[in-house]
Amino acid sequence: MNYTEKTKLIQTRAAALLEAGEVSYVLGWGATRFADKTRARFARSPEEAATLVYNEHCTQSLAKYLVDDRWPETRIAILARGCESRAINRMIRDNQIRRENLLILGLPCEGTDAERCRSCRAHDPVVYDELLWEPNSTGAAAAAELSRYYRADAVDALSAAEKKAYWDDVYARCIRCYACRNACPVCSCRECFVDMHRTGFQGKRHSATDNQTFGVTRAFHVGDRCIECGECERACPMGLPILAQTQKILKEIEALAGDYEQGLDAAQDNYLGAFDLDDKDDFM
Amino acid sequence: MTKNNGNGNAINSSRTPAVAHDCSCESNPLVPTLCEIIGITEETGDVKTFRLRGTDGQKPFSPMPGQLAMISLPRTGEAMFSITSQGEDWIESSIKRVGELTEDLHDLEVGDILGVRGPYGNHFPVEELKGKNLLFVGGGIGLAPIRSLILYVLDHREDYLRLDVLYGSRSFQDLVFKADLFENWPGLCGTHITVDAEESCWDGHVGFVPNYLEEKAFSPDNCVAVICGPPIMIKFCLDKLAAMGFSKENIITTLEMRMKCGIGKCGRCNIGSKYVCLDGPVFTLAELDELPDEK
Amino acid sequence: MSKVGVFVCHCGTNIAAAVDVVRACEAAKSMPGVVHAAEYKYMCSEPGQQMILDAIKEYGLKRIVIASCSPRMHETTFRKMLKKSGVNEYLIEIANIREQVAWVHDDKEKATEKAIDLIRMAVAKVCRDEPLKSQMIPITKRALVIGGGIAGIQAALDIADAGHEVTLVEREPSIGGRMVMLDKTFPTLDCSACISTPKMVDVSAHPNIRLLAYSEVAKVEGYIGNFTVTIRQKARYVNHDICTGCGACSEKCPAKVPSAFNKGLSKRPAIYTLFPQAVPAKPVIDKDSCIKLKSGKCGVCEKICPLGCINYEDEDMEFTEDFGAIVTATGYQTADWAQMYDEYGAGRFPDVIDGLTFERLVNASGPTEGHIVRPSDGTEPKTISIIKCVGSRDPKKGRAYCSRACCMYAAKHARQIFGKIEGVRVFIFYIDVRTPGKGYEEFYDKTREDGAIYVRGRVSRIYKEGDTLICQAEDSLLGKQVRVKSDLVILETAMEPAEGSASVAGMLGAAVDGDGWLTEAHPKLRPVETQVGGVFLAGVCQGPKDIPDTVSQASAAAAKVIGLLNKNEMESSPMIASVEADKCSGCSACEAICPYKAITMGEQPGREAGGNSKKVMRPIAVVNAGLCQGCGACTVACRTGAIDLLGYRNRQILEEVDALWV
Amino acid sequence: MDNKTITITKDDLATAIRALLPAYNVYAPAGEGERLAFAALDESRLGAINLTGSPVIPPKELLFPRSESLYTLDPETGAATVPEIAESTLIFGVRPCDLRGIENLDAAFLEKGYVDSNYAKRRENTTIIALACVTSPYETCFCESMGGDPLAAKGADVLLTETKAGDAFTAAFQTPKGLQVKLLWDSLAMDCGSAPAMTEGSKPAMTEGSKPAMTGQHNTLRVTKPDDLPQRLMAAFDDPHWAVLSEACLGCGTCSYVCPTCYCFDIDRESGAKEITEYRCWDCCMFSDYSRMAGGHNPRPTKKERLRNRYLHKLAYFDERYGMTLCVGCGRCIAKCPASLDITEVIEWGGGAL
Amino acid sequence: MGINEATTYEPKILAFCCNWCTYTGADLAGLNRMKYPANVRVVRVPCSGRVNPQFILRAFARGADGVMVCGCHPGDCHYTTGNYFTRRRFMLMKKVLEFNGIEPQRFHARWISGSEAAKFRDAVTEVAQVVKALGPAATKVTTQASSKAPASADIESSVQKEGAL
Repeated sequence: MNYTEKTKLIQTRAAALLEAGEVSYVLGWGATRFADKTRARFARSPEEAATLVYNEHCTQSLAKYLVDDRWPETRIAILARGCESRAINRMIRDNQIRRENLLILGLPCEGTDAERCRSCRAHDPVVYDELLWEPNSTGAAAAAELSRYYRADAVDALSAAEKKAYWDDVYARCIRCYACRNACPVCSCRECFVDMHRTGFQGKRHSATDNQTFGVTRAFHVGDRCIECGECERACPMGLPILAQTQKILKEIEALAGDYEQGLDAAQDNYLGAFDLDDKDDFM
Repeated sequence: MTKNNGNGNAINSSRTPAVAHDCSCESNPLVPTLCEIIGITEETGDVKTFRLRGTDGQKPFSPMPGQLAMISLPRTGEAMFSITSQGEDWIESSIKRVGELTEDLHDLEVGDILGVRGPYGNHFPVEELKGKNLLFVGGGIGLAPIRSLILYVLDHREDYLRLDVLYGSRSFQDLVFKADLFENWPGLCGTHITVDAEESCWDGHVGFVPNYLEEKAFSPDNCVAVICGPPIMIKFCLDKLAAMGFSKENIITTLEMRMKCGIGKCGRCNIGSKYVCLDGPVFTLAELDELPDEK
Repeated sequence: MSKVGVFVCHCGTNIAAAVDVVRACEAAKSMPGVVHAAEYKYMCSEPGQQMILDAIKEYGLKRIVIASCSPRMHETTFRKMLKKSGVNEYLIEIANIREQVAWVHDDKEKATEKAIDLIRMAVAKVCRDEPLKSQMIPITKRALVIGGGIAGIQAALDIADAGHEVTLVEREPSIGGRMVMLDKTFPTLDCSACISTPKMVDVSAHPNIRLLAYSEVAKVEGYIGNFTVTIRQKARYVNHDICTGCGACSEKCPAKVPSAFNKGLSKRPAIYTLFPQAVPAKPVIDKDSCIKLKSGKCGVCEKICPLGCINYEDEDMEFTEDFGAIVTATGYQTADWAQMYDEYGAGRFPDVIDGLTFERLVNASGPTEGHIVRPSDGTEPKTISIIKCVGSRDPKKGRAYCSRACCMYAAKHARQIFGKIEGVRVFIFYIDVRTPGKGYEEFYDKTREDGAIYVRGRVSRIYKEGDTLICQAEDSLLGKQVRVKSDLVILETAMEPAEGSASVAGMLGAAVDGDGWLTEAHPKLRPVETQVGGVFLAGVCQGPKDIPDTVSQASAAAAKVIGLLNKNEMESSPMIASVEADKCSGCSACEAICPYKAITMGEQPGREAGGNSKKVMRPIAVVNAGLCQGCGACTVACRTGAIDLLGYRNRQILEEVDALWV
Repeated sequence: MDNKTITITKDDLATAIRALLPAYNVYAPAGEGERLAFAALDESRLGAINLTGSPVIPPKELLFPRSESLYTLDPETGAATVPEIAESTLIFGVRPCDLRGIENLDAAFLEKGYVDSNYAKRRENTTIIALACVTSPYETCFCESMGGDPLAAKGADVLLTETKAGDAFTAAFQTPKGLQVKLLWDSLAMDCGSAPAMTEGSKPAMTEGSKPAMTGQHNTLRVTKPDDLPQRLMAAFDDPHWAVLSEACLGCGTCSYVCPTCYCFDIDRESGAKEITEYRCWDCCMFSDYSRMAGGHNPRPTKKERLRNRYLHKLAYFDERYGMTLCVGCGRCIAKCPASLDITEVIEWGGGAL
Repeated sequence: MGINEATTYEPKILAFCCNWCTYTGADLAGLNRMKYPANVRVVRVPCSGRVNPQFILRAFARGADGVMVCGCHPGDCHYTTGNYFTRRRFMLMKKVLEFNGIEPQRFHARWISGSEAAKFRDAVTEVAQVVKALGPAATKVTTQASSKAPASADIESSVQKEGAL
């Protein structure tokens, strides 16, 4: 099935849902004046449903928009690929959204233009109310082009001095715009610790070390809940390797505790929110 | 490697800086000067008035009524406060204890040093008010910004006609500037004081400010009302004043809460194209109504 | 700008010899916020304290730093002192310059530098200290005892005797627990029922005790002094308000099922009392075996009951009661050896029985009226083997721990056998013989004198040869294999936490260890308390023990309860978690991490923070001040920093850190 | 001064910049791809200069740093020390739109009321060598629609324009500061005798080869912007469409931080035991905590109000106050917005074109 | 760093110690007059579970040469489970610090009970030695002097591993 057909299916289903008043809006993608850019589109009427598009330029994950509307009066329909669906699971677990408020239209996905899709391990939605088309068993299940921890592995391969230089360079370029945080579906705090500098965690000052403190703290806050969608990197205007930090945390958790993947269902505990009597503490 | 700018030539670009300004540190509008507390008056349980004089013995600056000062403590930070009064070599600010900075300020004693910069904001239109009847309406700590104007007007009593101060607070204890209200001002102007609820130590009027305002039924003829207090009080008072026939041009209030850097640069204080730090904080209701509803 | 006073103590020469106290004091004077600093020989002494009090007045000090010995030493002293001065007693920090500076560093220069650093950190922290007020928590003067075995009975009686109301909840139809199943008790060999049943009667007759048998705890809410407990009274199908316990119904009941009380050695009807001396002495219908309840036919008991007590429509009933303290006495069960030891026949040989079954066999009120017979054929055994540590001290198959009572229990069984069967031979297989207890070693000696043959070795296999059982073991003293032909084998099985005790612990928020025993607050010094305030431990639920120990612990727990209930209210530490509701995003990460169940998710009206500012009911974390113990684990789970620990706020700790560096 | 132009071949660019190093702290676009940024140059990094694109972070940060100390306080006495800003800086390769951005900042920081002394000092000490855009560096460039001229930079001290042949730049020295640069280059020409590399044109008439490249080059993105856009937008202040425009916004600071004209900042202090630093750093009106006041009231509580304020500030408020649009059409925000928001849609919607 | 500087360099190490075990152990070391280097500054916290990884980052950003987190042994926590969370947090923290170019030897977590005064002494001594050998940490935030160039303009493209990353 090509994108034109898929777009048609989306438009038709969205129009039907809106017509029937089953949902207050359908969260999908719409066109912009640039052929290679799409934008989140909140289709509120059958007419608007006709403006939804679906193509390889739908690089953004839509899940984060759900926290903008946590208490909807009518259900929200969201187009959900693997990344959106895993985010939804984690957001439900974190008490940020409610499953019953959502009508999840599952879209088996074959990747987009975005770099984030090159390491995707979950093309097909893991939670949905209906699938708009059948998963492409060959395409979707194909192994990711990049290994799961490709960014973390690359940094791990550096010497201690190289690591320092690497991060100094990265965080000198960071502009603290918080696009990573605001795009991240797991960063769902009502207020970020860094927006409350008066409480003392971190000031607003820009410096490589301050930026790194933000980066590492954020990694700690989201790392064990990270659903590996890569939105943080996609959003970063400076092209920084933000996934390296969260991948490192996931990689270490896996080394300590075995298989670890988040967002697969809505009941999963996160590593730092639980413990096991037999946890390792080799260095203590 | 320091590279001093050996270039003495003026810049000729149309929008390059006004080179006239002095680059010494005193001219940095964001740097506070040090002031010493030379007097503290406890107005209420949570309001204190601080009298400040420069550590050099000079008056830090001579503000117009309604202007503000940024007061800072090295370890705590800075915030904007209205200047309630001034003298030969001092300015005064009345500060209510509400948060961290004000709490630390309340811990200070005479002789302690703090930072002050300013004055900021426009001021009450004392010239335009000449030859008018003036009605001052205040609630709680909201009398603080108005007081500077009242004192100015009393100093220039002959320029103004009838003066009335209508002021109220939660309780007798919470009335600020009691010396002014009960000793200095009566006789010079009409004083109408009210407290929210009955209490044994108070035999004056009881009731909320807007209701008292309505009861008093001041004439709007050639009268300008200057009002400051909690948002909810202002909201109801505006209704009453409108009902009494005050036009929007003749109601003045202040939006000092919106000021942050004080110099109209940091970008927070704008309401539409107006900058509260520069174009305000004193506005007539007519001016405010022109602005977008982002107050 | 807080007015901080710093007081540097010489502690005689204890500090002064290793730290330049005068220099430290001078350095303190220029620290931000400090308006006064002084040093003195002994700050904790009367004149030292007076000096501080005077300085508070003279300089208007609002916060105090004392550089002295460890806060673990005199923090309370100085807090009490501050109470007198009118300064809030939590506006004080202590810089530990004795134990952690003067006594451990030889280089006076470096020690002084470190002392100054510690003072600066303390000053930084004290500037962010907030006045705290301890709360007074009212105490409901009633106790709940969970479990009606001997531990629960003893605790209930002790508390009730002290004048407090007690509710005793027992899930079986009768109290009595394991002890009433026993025939005799060691080391005195007195009749178990004779000493336990009077206590059961005392319970039922005590004006301060409300006995709820055939009931379970369904839910526990609240905290020390203020628990609200939901109790589920299981459907009895018999109106106990009218029933006289005449027993006519049980006699006529046509359904017969194996009696668990008698370990399956006999049958009981579907409408039954647990045993003849049961308390309450009124029957219940076991709905799983009642023909009427299962198939709708029968109804014999209803017809026979002269008082019309039978009600087939009866249902489980839940109600709540308030308590100030809770004693858990959930006891134990014996390990299911058949599941663990295939080599012992895994239950295929009827003549391999466990100790508790033997108790019923040897008990005069038991199914055989006290005759020791083989369950297989009813004949009297001539050779009996007793195997100890079945399931205990066996980390591979059972439990690693020692069940403590089995050595004496086995000896007792041998003695009971000798008393009942002429010419019997008794072999006791053991790993060690442990008899620490008053009169225990003597009891063991007597057992051997009576003829019990102790074989050191774990039985590796039991198999059948014709009619008899062969116990095969390596005698580790002789170093050779032995085979003992036995007519009856008694397994002294391990004690395990009673089924359901983990769920009770879970409801209470009490911790259990790896084996499932409830954990005491401190193994030495707080052995009958749990880490949950107001929840106490009695008996085997905390770990294996014998009757004397169980009863002592029950009385100890009762003493703790009485101590608590004698107060009208209690002071709680104000250094607990606190939530800034505006910041809380309701993610409940803190809830999961709290060891005390002190955090619950509440709701409060607020505005949505996202795309619109719609008014909504937002979920937020709520801290129960009575349950929170102030550990602060939640503060780290909270990514926003909405939950913070009073007295150790994030900001206070961060400023302490900052104070070390420019 | 118009007649003072010289031509620098691309091969000699490094030599020309080397000549500036002793006199100025020189910054120029350097690095590849996402690393392209205005970087401090020294001898070792002359080779990294890259004039093919336009850095994501505009040169405004050299005049208005992301974070700068305003003064430090002695915690004991409260006495303030103001850091000195005295170094001569030269920014090389500023695009005409970014120069217009700097002109916007000049207005904001130096006019209407207070003069921001840190900015003023930096601005005064800075020499700008602009680089005309013979091709649009971003696909999203729309400077021409915003009244800009990609080939002209009136306010620049020196303007470089690539020659048609593409192997050299013509340098026009437009200000006394620019002439200071010329002096350095003149002496260079004499010192090293590379006269052919630096040819001084005494007349505006240039040889064919040194003529600026294609003057007819246009942005591909054309936006219809009526002259009365501010009035039209203000009239639409309460239009429900703002909610639609803002719904995809993630509320991050990307647009503001990559914008050559955004100048909002925050002031805060960091206290150490021995020194307290009052600093200011970039802030962004799109952040949820930006306009929240002490006590919690936020006059712009949701992203609708925040986005409306940002666009109106760009397209209406600033115009009303300073007579210039606060958007120069550099196209960075469109290129970098993680949610693909597009200011040109607002311009056209507000202008009634949509 | 000159030779003289190296020999006189005294690192400052911050140790977060739980009130019930390690702090008590440290006090006991004092009572027993055990001697150890004066480099460690103890911050008393109720439980090692109270120690937020952000405190460690802050300490390093402020100039700490080494940081320790010490608490009760697993199973001995005064608050039952606090240190189990500590264990997970700081096992990860250690890896993350190393990953971020902070020498892993600068961060230590230890279980030290109230009776293990000697263990406290040994741990502190060991960490002081290790950190001293490493020299001052390079993580400190230096207040950016206004005359200096802004951060991004100073980028040294020192790591050219773009292809790999």
